[in-house]
Amino acid sequence: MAEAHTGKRAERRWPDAGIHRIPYWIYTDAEIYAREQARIFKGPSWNYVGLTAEVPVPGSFRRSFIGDIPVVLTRDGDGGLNVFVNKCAHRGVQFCQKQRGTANEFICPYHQWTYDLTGKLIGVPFRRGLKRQGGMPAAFDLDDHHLQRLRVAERNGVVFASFADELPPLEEYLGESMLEYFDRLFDGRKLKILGYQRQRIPSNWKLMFENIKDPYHASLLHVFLITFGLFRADNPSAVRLDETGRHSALISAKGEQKATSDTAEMGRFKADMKLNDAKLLTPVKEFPGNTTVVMQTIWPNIIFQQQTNTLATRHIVPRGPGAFDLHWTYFGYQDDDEEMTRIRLRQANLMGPAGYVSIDDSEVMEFSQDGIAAFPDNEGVLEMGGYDTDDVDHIVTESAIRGFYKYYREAMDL
Amino acid sequence: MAEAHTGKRAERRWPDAGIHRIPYWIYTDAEIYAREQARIFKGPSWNYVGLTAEVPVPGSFRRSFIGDIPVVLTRDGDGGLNVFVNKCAHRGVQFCQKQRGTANEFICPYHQWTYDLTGKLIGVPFRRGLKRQGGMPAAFDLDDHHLQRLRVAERNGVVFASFADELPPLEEYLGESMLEYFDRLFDGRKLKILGYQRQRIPSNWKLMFENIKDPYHASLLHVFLITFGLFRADNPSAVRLDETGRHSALISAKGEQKATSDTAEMGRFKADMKLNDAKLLTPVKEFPGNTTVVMQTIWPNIIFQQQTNTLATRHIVPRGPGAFDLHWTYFGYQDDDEEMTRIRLRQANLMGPAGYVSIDDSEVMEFSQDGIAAFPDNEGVLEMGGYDTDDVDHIVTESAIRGFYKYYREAMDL
Amino acid sequence: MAEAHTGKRAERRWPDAGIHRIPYWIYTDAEIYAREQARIFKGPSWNYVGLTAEVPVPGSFRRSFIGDIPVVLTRDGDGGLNVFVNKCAHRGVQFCQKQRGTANEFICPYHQWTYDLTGKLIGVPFRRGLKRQGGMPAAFDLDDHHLQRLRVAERNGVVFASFADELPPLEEYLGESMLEYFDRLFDGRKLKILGYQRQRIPSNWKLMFENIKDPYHASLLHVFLITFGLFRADNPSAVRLDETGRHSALISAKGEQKATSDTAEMGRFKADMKLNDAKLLTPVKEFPGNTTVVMQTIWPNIIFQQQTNTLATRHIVPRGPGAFDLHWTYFGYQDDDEEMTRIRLRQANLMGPAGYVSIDDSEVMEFSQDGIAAFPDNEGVLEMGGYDTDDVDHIVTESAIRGFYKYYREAMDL
Amino acid sequence: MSRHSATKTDTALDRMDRLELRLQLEELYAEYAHCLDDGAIEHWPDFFADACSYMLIPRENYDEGLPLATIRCESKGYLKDRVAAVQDTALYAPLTLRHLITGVRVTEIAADHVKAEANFAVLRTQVDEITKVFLAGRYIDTIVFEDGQLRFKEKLAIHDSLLIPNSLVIPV
Amino acid sequence: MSRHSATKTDTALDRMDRLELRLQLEELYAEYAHCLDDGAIEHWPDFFADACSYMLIPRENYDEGLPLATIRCESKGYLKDRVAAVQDTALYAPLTLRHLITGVRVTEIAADHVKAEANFAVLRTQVDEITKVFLAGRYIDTIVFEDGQLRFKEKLAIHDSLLIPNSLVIPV
Amino acid sequence: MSRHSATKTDTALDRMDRLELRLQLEELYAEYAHCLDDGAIEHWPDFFADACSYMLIPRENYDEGLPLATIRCESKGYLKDRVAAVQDTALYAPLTLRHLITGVRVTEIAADHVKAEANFAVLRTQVDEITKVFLAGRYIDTIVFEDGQLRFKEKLAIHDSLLIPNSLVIPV
Ligand code: FES
Ligand code: FES
Ligand code: FES
Ligand SMILES: [Fe+3]
Ligand SMILES: [Fe+3]
Ligand SMILES: [Fe+3]
Repeated sequence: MAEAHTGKRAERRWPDAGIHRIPYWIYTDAEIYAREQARIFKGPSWNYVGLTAEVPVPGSFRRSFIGDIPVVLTRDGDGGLNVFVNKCAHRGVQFCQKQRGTANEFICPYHQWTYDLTGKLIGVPFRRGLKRQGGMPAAFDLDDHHLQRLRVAERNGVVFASFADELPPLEEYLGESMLEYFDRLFDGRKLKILGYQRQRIPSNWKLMFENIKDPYHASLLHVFLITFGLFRADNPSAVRLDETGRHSALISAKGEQKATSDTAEMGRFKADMKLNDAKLLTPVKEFPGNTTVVMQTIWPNIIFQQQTNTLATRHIVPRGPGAFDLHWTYFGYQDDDEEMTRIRLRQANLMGPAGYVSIDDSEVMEFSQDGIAAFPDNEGVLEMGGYDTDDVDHIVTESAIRGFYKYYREAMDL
Repeated sequence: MAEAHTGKRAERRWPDAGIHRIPYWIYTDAEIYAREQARIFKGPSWNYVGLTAEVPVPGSFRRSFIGDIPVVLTRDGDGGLNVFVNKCAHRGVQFCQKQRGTANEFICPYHQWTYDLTGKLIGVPFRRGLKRQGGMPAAFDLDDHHLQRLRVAERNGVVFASFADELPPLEEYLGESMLEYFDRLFDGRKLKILGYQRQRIPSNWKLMFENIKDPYHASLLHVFLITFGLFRADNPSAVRLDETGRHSALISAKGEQKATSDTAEMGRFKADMKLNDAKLLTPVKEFPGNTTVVMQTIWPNIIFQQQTNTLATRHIVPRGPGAFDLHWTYFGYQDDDEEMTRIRLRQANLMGPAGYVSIDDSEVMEFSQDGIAAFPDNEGVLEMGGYDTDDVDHIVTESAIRGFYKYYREAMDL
Repeated sequence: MAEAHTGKRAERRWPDAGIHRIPYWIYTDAEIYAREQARIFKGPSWNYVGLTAEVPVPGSFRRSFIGDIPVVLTRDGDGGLNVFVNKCAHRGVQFCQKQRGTANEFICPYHQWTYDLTGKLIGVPFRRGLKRQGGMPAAFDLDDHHLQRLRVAERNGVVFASFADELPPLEEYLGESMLEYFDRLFDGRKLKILGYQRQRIPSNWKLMFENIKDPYHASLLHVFLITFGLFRADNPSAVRLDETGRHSALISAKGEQKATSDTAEMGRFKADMKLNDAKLLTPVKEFPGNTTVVMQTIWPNIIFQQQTNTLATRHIVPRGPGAFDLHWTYFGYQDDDEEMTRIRLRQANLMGPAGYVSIDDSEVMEFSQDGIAAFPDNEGVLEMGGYDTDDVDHIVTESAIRGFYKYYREAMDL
Repeated sequence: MSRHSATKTDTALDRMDRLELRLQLEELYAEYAHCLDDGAIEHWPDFFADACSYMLIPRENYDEGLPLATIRCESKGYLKDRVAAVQDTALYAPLTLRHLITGVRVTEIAADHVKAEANFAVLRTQVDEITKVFLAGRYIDTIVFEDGQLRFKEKLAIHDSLLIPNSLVIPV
Repeated sequence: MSRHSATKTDTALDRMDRLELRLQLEELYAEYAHCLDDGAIEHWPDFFADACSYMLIPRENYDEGLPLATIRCESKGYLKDRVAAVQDTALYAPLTLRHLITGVRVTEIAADHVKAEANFAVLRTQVDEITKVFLAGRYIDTIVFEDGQLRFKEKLAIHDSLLIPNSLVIPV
Repeated sequence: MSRHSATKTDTALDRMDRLELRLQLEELYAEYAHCLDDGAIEHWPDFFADACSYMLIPRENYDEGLPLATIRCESKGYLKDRVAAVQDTALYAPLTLRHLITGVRVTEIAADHVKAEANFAVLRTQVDEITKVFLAGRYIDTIVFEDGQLRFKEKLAIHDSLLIPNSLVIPV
């Protein structure tokens, strides 16, 4: 663990080369981190907060985070979805400590200020004092002290929220092509939650996005993907970005486990590796077309995963410049039969903190942070596939990462 | 645990509204923290360091802290009390590592510079060199290298110290009304130490003062206090501040465990809760008058507790912006009989890290820090009981907290 | 553990008195730390990285650090020594995770960029794309993306490296007198690695240098050294510095365990202490002359230790302002017989994290950091033996520490 | 056996008896840990004799003979009151504990009781936090056979950890 | 014995049988820990019956009845595939684990199997890092006697630690 | 039993013998831990045979066959010298240790000695600090029966923790 050398504040200027050069101080500088929270997560973005299946009935709630900012997602008595900060309007208590549950109202434990399921302040004990003594001043108005409520957008079971007053509707924010991939996974069927996995990864949160927006590494790092043909450079593949560059999707179709002229460059391909129990990977075709993998990243905090039949959201929660939490929510559809659920659960062995594929990624992200920390003034190189951010029909490119940083620079004014 | 967003240093300006609005950056900003150590704890304040009963005989010493600054309290050969920094004048070693003990002198382990019990440097090995070689230069004078000695004030067994050269005598510093409450608990009888408890609480140290200066929460948060009538809004109560606002006392008289028209607003009141062993709370009247609770807070680092018969000092030791240690010293009086001691020990179950009352407080302070950290630019609201810092004869008020911040702003020049 | 009060940045000015006063902010300030990494460890200095015995054959490598900057030391196919950063030129991955080993090349796990044993980039998978799609732009040249290679200097089995382009040859850098002591220990015989010890010491890295450059403490702190006469003020001793003051050597000859007029000032001398098993200390004369101890410190990161027959390098790896790692590599010579090796191993009981002598030092360094942290604006006193940095033939002096800070101020421009 | 603790008075003790007894005590400690970690905390008092005491005390107080405890339970009623606090009255953040009890040693076997000691470490997991060491220390216990079960007559838990990480709700 | 876990059905059980069995199970757990910490990971599947399952599952999923596991092995083949990942296919930084398994409790003895539970803590040491708590939790296991050995038929490892410090390569 | 460690040579061993022996060894380890944590450190050498060795060695040295130890005691005299350092000569800050020794395994039973292994974790508490993991590792021991007691003839403590948090004064 190298200590970040973040002393020289004067030099926080993006390299002249542009988005195919990434300055390493963005991964370690505490001021950059604070600015990200303020400008990105509290800024004009739609942030993932959860799934409606997690708040199925009136009174259901779950804790969540936008950036590292604690929020609560609720379903109110009218069935409406609400997101508000998990911070009492009185003196700041994080009142909701339970991961998930149901409630009629939220009572802050400190002085029992009481909020309804929409975050409205509805009760302040001793507001009028006691025996004509004390209490709130006449000017005190409950309406001035509601929890900070966020804008909420929901589509097909996925809930987003924003601190910003002004921002385009979710659909416009996603853009046409991203919406298409979104709707492929979230097609309107009710979702069924299969469970959670959580990791604390000792690297900057942006390295997670780089990782998922980087199809180049998949054919090289992941023995499992390469060997069993799950995601490989020689499969039919594509990279798609929205117009701003901030969102993207990596798309691929499963191939075979066979050596080709192309596997020559994939050093970790194992032609003769066999699973002892092949059930682990047995695929079922469930989506239209040949595509079996879509990894979609939506700015600024969520990844939507389809890898064969294992489906999940991966929610990124930054924890300072050098760490982030990754919350995985695995799901299927309400109409899945038992066998389908079992298949999803089995394939989940590929993903998460112990996943045959994901282990590689989370470890390599740690290696990245460890490599970067001592070199704030050095730069990463993003030239695979050229310098642009265009859509392409292959995966030998870093264009989606370049797209991410194109938008990041705008959002951060860097 | 949200990471504090402390990037935007330019905005460190107190809200225009004044002391009924508390900006959240005071709880998380590292520069504010350093300034507090320099201006408050090293400034013109009388800081608690211990009890004379802890240094009963010549040669007795104990480690202590003023802010987070390590000091030592000693009793010298003349019976005098001394406080000096726990930092060798040579090259900074924290020479006293033992919590408590007796010594004839302090020998720094590194080069055995030797200090007497008043902190005077009395020996420097090889000062004259050896065999006419080396040693200290002629100009070296022991008198230039004593330990930094603090001013000391003692009253009825309680020892305070100050880094400042100029400050009023302790009695004047406390002010008339605070002195009265102080003398109620420390009435000149010799104290008997019953033992220690220590906690590391993951919140800013000021939240501890807010908590103890806040009678409003007691009727709402603490089932034990409300239910058994130990401290409740409908008991005869008062809040007293000194003239500056920095010190305060919360005063109350025990009531009954009964529902009244007033318990209606105390959601956590449990009319039918009974102790399985009532001995835990059995009170003995020992102080004049009806008052059974006095919680006194003396700027800038100490709480004096009387809750029925459990008596303690709570010494606040900041550990960075996001944590503080709380050192509890429980005591009785030398003339307590065995039964009285047993009663104090039993009632101690209410207090400390496992205390039926104090658990609630230390947990809620953690919730506060967790809620606040992501919102440096938000503000807490302190309007209960109005906007002023007056004494009142009820506890439905946050006036003592406002008083604290009135003085804090002056001390910090904020 | 006191939190450092590092708020007041304006006052970072060295005391007017000069090098016999050390301002305590140099041990706790994060900006000073970052500056040290940039100006000292990445600056014009020869940094220890390892021993050639650790990379005995072509393909041998070991991880190492310069400051806290991760590097790799290799022996290439031509037998040449190479040092390069442990940070992939692509996107920063710390590719070498194994402490020691052998390899034909280094393959970064992320995208399998491949480097030869000299750090040259020799392969980029999919550089030409796949099926005419993707790949690196035409302008991409492997030669622009080699690992950052450091200058390397080796002498008698010890390897140094530097980030600087311009600096004097190692021998000149060491200076005549230091080279002599260096060559005494590293006399050209092949070394034999006996093993490693590692500690994380919770103090600033400079306190390690102060400790080893400080012969004054040895006669006072270390019961073992004093009592058994291993290093004592009344033994024939000397302190030598190079011309710049940055390097130094403490030299001494073993004496007897006897009380003399001089042991009077050594409070911890134990005239009657006896080892239960004297084999622990049984010395063998192996170097010319009477000298039995040479502790040599070479700027900026290494200590060479001869204490009787236990020989080691102590490599200092800073880990932020408040901690450093100390990596001990014990060695003998290839021509040692079994008995000689056994003697070295036994005497190693004096050193390392559990060493009879070294325990004292590492503990006292922790005490120093704990004492210093709360007093950034205070100063340490370095007047033993006067104010200068001259060579002397005794050990009642702090001149070598003054020499260190004389050069430190230049290097840091403080 | 000088290296055994001085308080041991088992000269008449058949070695195998001590081993067998230890096996039964280990079961007691394992069930006890399970009750605190995953079981129903309301069964905690069942591990104690009718006349019993439980004291959780900081090592500094214990070593210096200071009587103040972190938790002082002088009767079974106190134990039940502690359970009520854990279940109903105390406010605290959700947490999971994991007790590691090791090194059970029988230190005395008398006609009507046995004494035993053991080491404990408690790991705590809180929401959105990694698992951390919470507390370490040792038990010094007197155990009796009552109502067909081994039960604690006196349980003394001495915690090394002087600084408790925030609050301690669930007994050790 | 009310304080014992509710699922226990050992009314017919002779106490000494349970103790003896526990001794044998403790040996099983000790060998198991050794295999994961210092042994040859390829022997890990040998600790399981031919028809077996292994599930490492976060406490929140277990408590809420959510089926998702951190590692799900439905057969011995899965175990072998996990071994292959540890040995050949997964990329991960060098590490040393240390399993502390305590409080083994026999919770059911049936004709053809026994059930047992235990607490675990895993400490992890990485290069250039101090040793840290990695994971804590408990086992709920079904053990059978097969091929002359006690073997796990069903092994359920429930981890308290919801946030895993980066990745978990080697099973628990 | 292939999953057992390869060095085991207990084919002639009656299973119950091994279990009984383990019980006695567990007592030895428990007393040993107690001695280091709370007992009188001057009794530490009593846990060893007259002719004995004690080595605390970093895992990296052990694994690579490098002979350097963290503590090397080649005789009982060395043990006593270590005690003297702990009690009289070494300078160190006040601390409390807590040894958790788990998973004791008998790996060899011979006519005149037995071999055993176990895992250890040591937690350390310092003044004004919370309790932290200090060290983890394993023992590989040879035990003999001497003067009526089981005693260590060779004790090898291999610490996983390569980076020791500052200094190690008290043996493991
Ligand atoms: S802080 Fe929430 S009610 Fe007071
Ligand atoms: S630092 Fe205290 S005597 Fe030198
Ligand atoms: S980061 Fe090393 S190959 Fe991409
Ligand atoms: Fe990947
Ligand atoms: Fe309170
Ligand atoms: Fe020294």
